[in-house]
Amino acid sequence: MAEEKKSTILLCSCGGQLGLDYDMLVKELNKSKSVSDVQLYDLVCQENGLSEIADILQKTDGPLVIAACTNQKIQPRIDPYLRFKNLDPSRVMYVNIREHCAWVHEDVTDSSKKALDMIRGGLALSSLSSPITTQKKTIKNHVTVIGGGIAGIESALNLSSFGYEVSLIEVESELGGHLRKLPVIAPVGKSGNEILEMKLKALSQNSLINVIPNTKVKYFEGEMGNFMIHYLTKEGNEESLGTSAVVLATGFQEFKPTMIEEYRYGKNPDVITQLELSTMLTEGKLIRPSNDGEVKSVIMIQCVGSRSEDYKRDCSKLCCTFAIDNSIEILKHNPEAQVRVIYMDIRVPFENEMVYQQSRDLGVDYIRGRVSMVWENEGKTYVKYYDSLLNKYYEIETDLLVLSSAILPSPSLSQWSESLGYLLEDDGHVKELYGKLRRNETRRRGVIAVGAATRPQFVRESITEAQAGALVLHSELQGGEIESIQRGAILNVDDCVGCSLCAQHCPRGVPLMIEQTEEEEEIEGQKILFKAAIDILNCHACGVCQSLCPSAAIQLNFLTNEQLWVQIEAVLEDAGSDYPLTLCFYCEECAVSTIDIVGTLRRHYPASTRLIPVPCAGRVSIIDILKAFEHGASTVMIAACETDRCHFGGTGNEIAQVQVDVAREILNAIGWDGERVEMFRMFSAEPDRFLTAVNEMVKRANELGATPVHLGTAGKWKEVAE
Amino acid sequence: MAETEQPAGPPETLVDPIDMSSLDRNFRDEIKSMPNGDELSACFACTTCTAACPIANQWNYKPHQLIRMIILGMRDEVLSSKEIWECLTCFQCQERCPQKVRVTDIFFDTKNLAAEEGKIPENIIGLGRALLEDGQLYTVTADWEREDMDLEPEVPGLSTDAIKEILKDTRTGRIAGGDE
Amino acid sequence: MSRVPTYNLYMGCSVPANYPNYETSMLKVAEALGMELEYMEGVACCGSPNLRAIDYFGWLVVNARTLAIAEQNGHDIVTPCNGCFGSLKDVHHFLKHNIEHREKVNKELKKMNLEFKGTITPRHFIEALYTDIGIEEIKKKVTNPLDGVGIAIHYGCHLLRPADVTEMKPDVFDHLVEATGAKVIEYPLWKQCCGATVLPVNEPLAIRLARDKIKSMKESGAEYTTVCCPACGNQLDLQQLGLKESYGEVYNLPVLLYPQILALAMGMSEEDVGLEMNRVSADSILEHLSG
Amino acid sequence: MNSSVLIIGAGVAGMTAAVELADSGIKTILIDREYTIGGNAIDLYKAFPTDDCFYCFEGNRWRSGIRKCFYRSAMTDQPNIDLKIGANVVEIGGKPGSFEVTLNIKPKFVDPNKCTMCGLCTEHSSAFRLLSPQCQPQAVIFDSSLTDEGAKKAEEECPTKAINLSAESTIEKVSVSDIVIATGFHEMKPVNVDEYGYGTHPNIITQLELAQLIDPIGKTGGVLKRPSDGKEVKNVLMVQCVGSRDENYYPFCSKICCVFALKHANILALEHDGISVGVVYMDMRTYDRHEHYYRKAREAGVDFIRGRITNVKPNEGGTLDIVVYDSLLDKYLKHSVDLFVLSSALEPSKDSDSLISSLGLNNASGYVAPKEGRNVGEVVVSEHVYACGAALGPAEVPESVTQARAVASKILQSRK
Repeated sequence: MAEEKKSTILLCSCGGQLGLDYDMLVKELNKSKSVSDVQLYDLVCQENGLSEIADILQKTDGPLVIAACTNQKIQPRIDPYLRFKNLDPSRVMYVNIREHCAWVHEDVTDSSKKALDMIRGGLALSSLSSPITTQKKTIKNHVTVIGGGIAGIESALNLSSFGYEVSLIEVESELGGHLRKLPVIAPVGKSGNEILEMKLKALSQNSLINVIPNTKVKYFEGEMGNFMIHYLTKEGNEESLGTSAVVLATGFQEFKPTMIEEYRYGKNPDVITQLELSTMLTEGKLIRPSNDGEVKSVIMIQCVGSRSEDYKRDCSKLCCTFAIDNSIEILKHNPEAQVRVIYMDIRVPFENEMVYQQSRDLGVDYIRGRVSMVWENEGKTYVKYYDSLLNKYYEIETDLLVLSSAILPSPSLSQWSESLGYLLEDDGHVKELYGKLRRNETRRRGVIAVGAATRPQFVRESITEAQAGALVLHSELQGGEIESIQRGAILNVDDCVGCSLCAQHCPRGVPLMIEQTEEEEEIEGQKILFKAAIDILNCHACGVCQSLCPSAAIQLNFLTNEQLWVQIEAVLEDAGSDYPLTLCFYCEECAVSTIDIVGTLRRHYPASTRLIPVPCAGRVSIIDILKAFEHGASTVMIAACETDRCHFGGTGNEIAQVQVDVAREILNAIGWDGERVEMFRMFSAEPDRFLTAVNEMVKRANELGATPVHLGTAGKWKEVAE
Repeated sequence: MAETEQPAGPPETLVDPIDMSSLDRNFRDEIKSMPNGDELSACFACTTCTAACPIANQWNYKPHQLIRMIILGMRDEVLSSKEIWECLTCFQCQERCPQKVRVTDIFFDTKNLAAEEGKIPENIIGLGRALLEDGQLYTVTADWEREDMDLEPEVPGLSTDAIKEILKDTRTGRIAGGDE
Repeated sequence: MSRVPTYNLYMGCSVPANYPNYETSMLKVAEALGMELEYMEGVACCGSPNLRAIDYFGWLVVNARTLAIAEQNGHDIVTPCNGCFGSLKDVHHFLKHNIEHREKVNKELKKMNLEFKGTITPRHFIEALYTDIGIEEIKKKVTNPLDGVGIAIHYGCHLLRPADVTEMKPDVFDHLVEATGAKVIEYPLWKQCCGATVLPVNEPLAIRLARDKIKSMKESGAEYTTVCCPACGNQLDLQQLGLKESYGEVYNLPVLLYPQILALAMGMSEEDVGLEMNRVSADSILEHLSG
Repeated sequence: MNSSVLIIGAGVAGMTAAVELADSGIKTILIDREYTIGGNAIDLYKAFPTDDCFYCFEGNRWRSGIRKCFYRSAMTDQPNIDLKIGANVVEIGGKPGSFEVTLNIKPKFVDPNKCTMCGLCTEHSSAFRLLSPQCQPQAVIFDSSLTDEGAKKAEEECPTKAINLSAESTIEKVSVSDIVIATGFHEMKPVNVDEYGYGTHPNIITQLELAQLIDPIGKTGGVLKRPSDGKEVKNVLMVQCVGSRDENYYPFCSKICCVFALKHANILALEHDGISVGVVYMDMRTYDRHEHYYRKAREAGVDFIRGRITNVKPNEGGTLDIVVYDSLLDKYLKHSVDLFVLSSALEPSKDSDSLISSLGLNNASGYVAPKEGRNVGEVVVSEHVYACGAALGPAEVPESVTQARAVASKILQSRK
């Protein structure tokens, strides 16, 4: 545990507008033994305020506690300034006495009291802080791209121009994937091969890219910086390849609708899928498979397997455009041909709509309806369908029946997900880190997915994703020379009991369980086979591992257990049987912004609240919650992100929920009321979520009143009625 | 329907719309609460049901239209339609529905509602009556045939009382029973 | 061969009343294959889809009662009628998944000292043949196989659909027919309904459906057709005779009840299967039997 | 050569491109024609596909978590980002690699770096206001048309001297090597599509206007009231493809209106009790996983009517009688509604045209398209010219972000 340091406190009055009792604050804070100096300043955030901060850090060697507006706004201003001055920003702690205090409480005395407690908290935290340094490591300057379709090719090209060596693994003998089969691509009107041509040329001339065809990847080991890929060669030998990062570009596969009996696919050779037609058209021979006869009439059926609870729930997005492209292509081959498309909803984004329009001009019939039945008679194929707009049934002979069949993910994705540590969507595609902003990152650092691996994608989109993905990896790998601020979880291996909770629950799968070598000493006469290992440079610093670790072997280097506990104790100094307090742990992601916005809106809530920031709700352990009660909190609330909206790309908030639930049970078991602790989900678009929550917990605090801590009955066990 | 006395707005046309406020908006919930009706609202009007139906071209209301009418609340039109009684119960619509709407089952539900309101074809009431009176739909007429094949003369093991007993207290009794 | 279980035989009313030849050939085939079919006692008519249409609850209770009776000796029910199969299977499935209705129905059954638990399965006779006896065993018993004569199969709607309820695969019947040496004739309208259900409300429509079906079979080269349901049989066989009058069409497509075909292939006589009772004369089938 | 990158438009795409480049050590000049950046996102409440805040982007690499709100995006505080608000391009000179761009910058009445939002000025005068608590820069804006004595008082008393009422617009020249077009989209005001009567009745609004009406941090605090008389809203009817897929306006599909409408339909049907919603459509276009919004909406009891509007007729009571042709029932239905919401076409922003012509780019229905001879799908639209987000056509947030990252990727690669 770090030795206690005396801190300087800088109080900001926001240009004299905050209306807190600063005299009282200065007076009280000066009493604290861990304070070296208290300074009142009008505008910490302005130019001379910044130099004041730099000044203090230069003059003192202790930490600095800044009590001002939200650190979410001033820290990004102060940090770069200090780095510029070669000062260590990690020496500064922030306490929000504006949005979380002065702006949300009417009574100056109460809000000043609250401000005082929260500053005391920051002070306690800072007294145990230790500087956070920068760390470097060198890794292999090599990335592996799996899948040689357009997304994979584009990835390889972009990564190589960032200077990485690239291995491009393709299961087939030839690169290009489905693009090779597409005769024309809307809205640009180029053929798949035309688009590929340039790319393949660039590829062949690129010395950094090594293409490995006819190769099937089996499984993976390791983590970013040292992945090991195990694969089967054409000859069937198992070989492996070391690499620093992996790009999943496995593309899609078309659903083969043999089980949808009414379409007769697989029974009647003239019933084919849309991609089978594309291949025909690309090869330039449009014929009836049954007898090589001329194709004069074609019927296409949309949504075969897509938008169906029986096969694929969602829309496959590409099929309508494929069908329209192909129908135009058919008319190029045979202008006399009659093409009909039977659909439920035609779905063609942006300018593809104009291709749809063009196809109608060219005479393609669009029929809103569904097929009744398909049958054969004397080598001819007949289709009966219902036209829902004419409200009539039709029966026609057709030379070709083309099924726009669902677009499915590559099956290998599910085989690899466990060993590579990424997650899957229900539909079998790779689950992106965060649907709104991080489509190509996966849960696992150093593993990205581009193109149809994440969802059905148009060529244009796949290319863009590949380009974006290259940047994502480059900013992780930093050209092989990784340098970053070492802010994260530190593992003391000697204390690790090998329970693997951290490895199982880390939102980003960072801790690895490493088999111990023979000479590992025995603990309690029992040999521990596996122990955790954490590469802090892969760590996202959420603290979930810390809250789960049964032996306190893992600690965040900026928020140790000790640090949080002394902070809890300090902010609750005013708690008493006459003054029930609500302690709120809030994550510094969605919760802090919700609470800040409540402040900016100047919405009021009771001042009998004390707020403590944590990087992620998942950092709060059962013990932390119980500590809060031990030190006199009447109710404890945890403010967290929405379900499935964890900012660490995983389940930090779900872990928090579990901790809260257990804490509740414990409280009930010892005869305190489980109602005293609760977790709430929020995001800043709905500030009322916080207001409702905090009002509820304050209400409970007043109703349930003081805890046994204040009543002096703590520790005296009560019988609990079942 | 459209209020002609309203001065504002466009002139009245030949279009004489169905006034949505005159419809029974609870009809959909009524159906959803009935056996296998809960999937009703999953319908996205793809008309697969109508495509699959072997006889709908004989109908004024197609299956998908009946489902839409239920969703919109056209209760009377649906319950007094001949279509629901002509449903073959061949389940092809239900089998092929991409949204797992149990179309045929829902038509059974509408028929039950219609029955409750006495909107039943005479012959169907007749069948109900047969069950109440004879306790079976088919009775052996040529028992000699059975005996030739050394089968017992009557329908083996059939208890005609059981079903009479049950149905006299249920809806069948109410709508086909002698006492009304 | 694994021991064949004993079954509760539920005849319904249609087969015994109209198709004793179905009944007798089924019993004989079953016996020859070692299936013990025990007539159920004191069971009620299933009420048919028509009862379901006007009185869902009554229909539930009636059929739940039959199922509950079978549960007392624990044997599965087999029935030769698609209508009965459809009713029993649907009620069984519904009550297993719908607690609320199960309780309501059991309140009624309690009055008869019965309770529906869902412990046995209602099954169709031909499914029991296929699953419990098996194609291989059946083939062993076929002594006079048919000479590959073309037979079109009519499964019947309530045997197949709704599939999540009936749990039937649309190939069971095919295998059974092939087992007798006959050739299965595919025809476009194989899925189409025979029309039986609408007979009471729209006879011409019902007849039209049967006629289209028969026409489609015939045009696809079927020499015979086979069914496993008295109602379907009635539509295709009896109604076929009326087509001369209503449509001026004569098809002469004999309609055999599956156990008749199997029995004959197993060497039984035309009397055993009551062949003379088939409305459209099916005697010619005998010429296709070898040996 | 000056190696700065000019990013035109500070919506989600522009902001993303800016931080990606800045974090990679590249100097950027980020301009926006408004005083508050964020573009359309700032008042769109919830975003799909995640149903959380719209005013959200990836934030800087060196900050924890995978996203940050606009209010804490610190765009004014980053050494590598020179944010110019109220700025638009007047002229582009020079040549690829060394562009000389002339900017017109609106008067800087309030210095965003100095303003602390302490609230003093807003108390003195209504000319000062906070556009949104999520605004970026975090500063009040000044409406000169409302200037009064209080405003002058505020100017004197402002603790940070952030206010300068006599500020004037300026012309600024910047030299940059690359230009990124991130000018976004603009919702068409369907005033000319007269069959829908937009502009003739306060209760006929667009989807973006609806978004603001249900936004909890918006003017109404999220309580949906009839614009005409503030009465409670019970019935809402939406119509899709207003000005989209229409040769008279925009021939293209605006791509995101269906999801947008469904998002709102679901919020109304599920989170505001007792509101019944209908959606009139031609083809429901919930691409890909967006299909789940459609499923959810049907489950929530939203009516979907495939057809078009026959006529709209206002009633005395403030309601509207709307006759819809249902093409699947082949019947006309008359709805009486409190709110008629038009899913209006998404059109390119005003800057688009001049940029396209002055940079010799291609034009995709008014949106930016790659110059001749470039390969398909390039965000590189010309030599040293890039585009991302809805500048390339209607795009949802995730696409805009991906494209912005692709742009940053390409610029970095070009400098390797």
